[in-house]
Amino acid sequence: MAKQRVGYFEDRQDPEAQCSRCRMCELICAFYHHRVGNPRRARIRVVALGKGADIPVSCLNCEDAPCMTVCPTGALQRKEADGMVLVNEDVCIGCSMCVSVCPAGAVTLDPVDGTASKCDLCGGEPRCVAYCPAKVLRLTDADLISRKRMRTYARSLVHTEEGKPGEDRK
Amino acid sequence: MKMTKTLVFRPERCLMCLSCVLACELKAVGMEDPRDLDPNSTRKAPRRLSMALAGGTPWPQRCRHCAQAPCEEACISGSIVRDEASSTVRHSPETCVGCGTCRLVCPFNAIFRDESGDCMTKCNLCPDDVVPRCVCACQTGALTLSSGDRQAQEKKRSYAREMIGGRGNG
Amino acid sequence: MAMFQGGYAGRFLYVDLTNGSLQVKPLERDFALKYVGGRGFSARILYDGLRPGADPLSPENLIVFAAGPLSGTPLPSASRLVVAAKSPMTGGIGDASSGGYFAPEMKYAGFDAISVTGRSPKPVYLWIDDGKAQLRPAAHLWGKRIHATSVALKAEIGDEDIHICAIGPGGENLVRYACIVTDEEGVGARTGMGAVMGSKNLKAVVVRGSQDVRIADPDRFQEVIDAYRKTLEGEAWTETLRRLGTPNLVAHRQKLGIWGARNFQQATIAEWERISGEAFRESYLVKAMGCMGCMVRCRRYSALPDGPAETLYMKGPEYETINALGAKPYIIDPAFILQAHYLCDEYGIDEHGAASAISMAMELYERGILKKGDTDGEELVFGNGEAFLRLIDKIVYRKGFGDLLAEGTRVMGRRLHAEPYAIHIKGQEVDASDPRSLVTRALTFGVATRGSCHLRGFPYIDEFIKPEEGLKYFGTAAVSDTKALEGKGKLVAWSEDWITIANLMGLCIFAWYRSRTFSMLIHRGLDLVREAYTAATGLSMTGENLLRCGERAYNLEKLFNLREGMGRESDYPPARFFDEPMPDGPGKGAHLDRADYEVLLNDYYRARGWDPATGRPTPEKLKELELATS
Amino acid sequence: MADREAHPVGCGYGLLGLCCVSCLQGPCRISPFDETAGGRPCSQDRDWIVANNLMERVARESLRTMANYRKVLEGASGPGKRIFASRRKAMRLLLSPFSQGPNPLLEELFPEEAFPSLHALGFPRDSWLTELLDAAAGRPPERRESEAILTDAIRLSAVALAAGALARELTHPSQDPAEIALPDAPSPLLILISDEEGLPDEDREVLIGRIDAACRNQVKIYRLPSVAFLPAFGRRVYEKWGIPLSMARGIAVIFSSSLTPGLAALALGFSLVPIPGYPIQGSPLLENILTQKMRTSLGHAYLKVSPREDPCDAILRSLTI
Repeated sequence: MAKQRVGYFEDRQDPEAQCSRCRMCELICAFYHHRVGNPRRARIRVVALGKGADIPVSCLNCEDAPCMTVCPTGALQRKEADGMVLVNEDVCIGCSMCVSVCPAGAVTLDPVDGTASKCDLCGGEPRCVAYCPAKVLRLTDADLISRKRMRTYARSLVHTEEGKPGEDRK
Repeated sequence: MKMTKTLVFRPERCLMCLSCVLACELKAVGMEDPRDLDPNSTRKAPRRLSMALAGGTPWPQRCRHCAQAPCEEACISGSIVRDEASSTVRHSPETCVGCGTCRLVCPFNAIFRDESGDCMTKCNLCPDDVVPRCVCACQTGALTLSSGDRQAQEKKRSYAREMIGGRGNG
Repeated sequence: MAMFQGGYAGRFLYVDLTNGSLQVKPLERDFALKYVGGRGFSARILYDGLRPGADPLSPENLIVFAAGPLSGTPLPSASRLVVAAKSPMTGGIGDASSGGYFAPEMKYAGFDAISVTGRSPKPVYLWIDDGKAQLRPAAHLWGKRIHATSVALKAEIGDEDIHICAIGPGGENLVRYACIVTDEEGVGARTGMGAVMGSKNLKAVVVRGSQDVRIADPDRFQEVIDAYRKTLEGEAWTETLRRLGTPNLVAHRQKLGIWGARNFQQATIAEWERISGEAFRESYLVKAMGCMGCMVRCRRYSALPDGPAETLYMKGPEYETINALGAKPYIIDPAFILQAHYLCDEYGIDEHGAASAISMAMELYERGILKKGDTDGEELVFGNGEAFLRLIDKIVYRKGFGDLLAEGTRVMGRRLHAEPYAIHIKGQEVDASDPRSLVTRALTFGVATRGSCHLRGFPYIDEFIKPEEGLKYFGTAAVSDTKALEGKGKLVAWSEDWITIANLMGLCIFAWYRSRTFSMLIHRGLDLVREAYTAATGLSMTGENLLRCGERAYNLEKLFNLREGMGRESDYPPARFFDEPMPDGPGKGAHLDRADYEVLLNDYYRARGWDPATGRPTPEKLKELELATS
Repeated sequence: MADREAHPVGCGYGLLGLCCVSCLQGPCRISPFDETAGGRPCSQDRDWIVANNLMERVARESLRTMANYRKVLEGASGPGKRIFASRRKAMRLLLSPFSQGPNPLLEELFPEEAFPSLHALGFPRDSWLTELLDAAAGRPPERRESEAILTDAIRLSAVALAAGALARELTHPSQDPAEIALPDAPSPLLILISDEEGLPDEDREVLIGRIDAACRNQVKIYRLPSVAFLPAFGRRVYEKWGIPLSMARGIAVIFSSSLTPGLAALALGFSLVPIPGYPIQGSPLLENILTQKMRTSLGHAYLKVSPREDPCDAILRSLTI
């Protein structure tokens, strides 16, 4: 099966089907991995952009992951060909090269262990997906985002009957 | 290694003007202004920070103050110690015997032999200055003192803004 | 830190603004076991730190920000912050609680409670960064509204992930009912805590932390989280809460006919559909929001188009907003309610305080007691929205008539010799509903320690408790009959202790404690909380011990009020509820009977183990609660 | 960037003259510490880079002076301004690229006996443009010694000085340089020149006042409006005392934002105290030439003022040598 990641799927028409910044994903992620309550050690973080836009961001599981190529000690590896990039804690020396190069800022250094910490899909069934009360986080395959954006872009090119440009044109 | 200060580099702002390199060298020889240099002296300054071009983008070659620093483990005289409070790897020239094993194990080639002394030298993140000299010298804000965590958050924020098409809900 | 295996951060921060001293003191183990957290800590600190008769707006007053042992843990809806001080409204103990992210962040910064006293010569804000606290000048923030303050603070500190508890111009100008706003969303509104912060020249408390909140027994804690999630599926109350938020109570109020419209002169509202939860959801709701870790997400986030270009985004209207800004001044217009709500939150004043003062003035104007000259030329008739908005500005900047309105209904009643029209208990305006037709509700409002408050007890337990449950827990089946008096004292006393547990633990009363079936109440309210507390902190705790801790905190607050001279006479609802019958609705003609209320009060005091004459806890009760010290 | 005041930051390389932007592969910044650092496609050494920077700067500045000289010359050929045809022809020759042989005017302005140092350092042979083209011919890839580039720069600045003097002669014929009052016996001289009249600057006036006060008793102080007076001044010194300027231990303190006036004054025989200082510390060789070697061979030199040192002390120190 294709590479997987935790994706954010909102429906802007339904008030309940959007991220409500309850940060339960952060809490449960930190609890699952470190057995403590500390959202800063979570591997998924909710970004508040204001005006009701809150987006949870975590590892995108890139095809040729810059973090893997730049890691000097090879601590970031994929177990299977299309698995998630995982951190090998004992090899990682905490040099934060991956933090500098990650395009989405999804890799951070764990404040306590000092090693890289990123999403590892909780071994297959991510807790943030299970505990998200709004059910907006889903386990999807990594390149789905582009198809969705292609569809919205295509829709924006088509004029609807009343002559009003596609809703996404704005 | 909590919310502490480390050097954060933003390549898109760097002009490769190398003022940071010069500032670091001047600090090494204990000078404020380059014009005070004695022209006849052939003393070389230890090169603790240098700029390299990695595939066209500037990249500072310096000590990254790793959490589990290989140089700390390799040091036979115990003169390289990681200082948790300021999350920097400090090297004390007095006790250093100059064996050079740290230079061998450092993945970033950030430790050099100091010509004048018979010991090694590396970036100690200017312990006695509020702001390291290289950050002071960088005019464009490419090299700043902030925490890796905040750099990751900024990238998450720009990724989130890009993902919702910048509309931020109107 | 080693004293606690988990839950508690183990440190208190004591700030004296007069000399700028910041002291960190450890939290003793037996202090934590006795007072648990939140309102327990604040009651004890206030009782020990204040001398009786101190002026609430003087440097002597003490303001306490307290988080619970479960704040910061991944337990769902463990997000409530308690801010307490001697209240400028009631003169007794006052506390306000607000949700959001401040209490957990305080725990991540390593503090269970922060106590601030003294007054700073120049405006300052308290900046707590990961265990280190400092006072920073805030002159450039003084006078800014809430949103502008937090934008300026985030820019100054250079980090978006900080959490701010700030006051607006309302608090700075010492409006009695000024409130504290956390993260531009959660509002700690009642009892005028904002005025206390304003009197101390403390503009904001800003916190950021990255330390762990340890869990003593993680696996057991995981079971509690899953058990709590299971209780949420299929629970009618949480389903309506998620869909409509607290405004779903609008329909319930109209059905029971217990509105406090036109300053409690009218109990039903004809066009109530216009301001119902459904109406707000249809036209203004952007999305549902949730406090830290909340799986119910009752918070509303609304957008009010303010002219063609600009849209006002705000934390949506709660039921109390609609009741205060809609029913009391009888302005049944959702756009107005949102506009006034936005202003009140930006200025940092309590909606109920402002609405009661203005609607009382409207009633006095309609009865001719107030002339146009007194009201700066405003035509103060019920339903006049523009005048209401203008008066809000006047209240906040204390201009003209606004200066009197800013003092609250009790002071207005005295100055205008119109006490019967000032609807307040102990100086705090009556908020949720008109209790004339529901006896338990009246008693709950009356005896609440921070003045009239529907969140102190759980007034409508009698609407859904079954007779056999009543017999088992309260000794009499009559408890489930809303009209009967028997057993109600014990019911109110029990529900007060039971809700106090939420404020001790830092848990949210809506998401965790409310339910429509009594058995679920007990299951979630006692059993799961006991499990969570033991799993998180490693200290053993039983159900009875929980209730006793709640009772201890409640008794401590009662002792504080008694020390301030608020005895039995202050536990009575306003005269209007006794003398004037309900004008309309199902409860038409009903009014409180003084004799019945006496019986109820005595029953309540006896259930509490207090001396019926003065309401003072008996020495045996104090010994039982180990409060014998002072 | 927090405590910027603690470390005043100018570009270190620029201050030392080690930032070479003369070709498109650059800019290359050579570290003053390490010979080999600083990628250089042309693999020139530090001395060449400092000299080349000097040369380019002097060339650029002389363009302005010569353009001004040409404008004055064209203006002077109108009615009522009688100058002998031969003199005008010689003046015009100073600009033309095809002039052969030494220009008589230069001989007249800088007689051999009055200015031996100029002849030793590098007397301008014929015209400005030939000097410029010869200097330009020396650019890479032909390897040209940095010392040669320095003499080209001096020659160019001398021509510019000559043009400046002639232009002043045309525009202010009445001012007779003769009335510069010199003391009878040869004694040390201090010339204060600030050619920045256009840019008012209190700090400079304050500094001039301080230098004036400090050196009043040790030395005779002259305040000249511009460098153009120096050739006449040098000739006057030779007529009165019979010794050339470099032996007269004259010191010129020049406040100027361009390099040419100072370099020319140095060539004529004055010890030079430039404010602000010139970017030559980057190359030990050049600095050595302009300071020690010149001192020994010609008796006057470029006086280096270190950044935090007060110029008055530097001047007083050089007076006592």
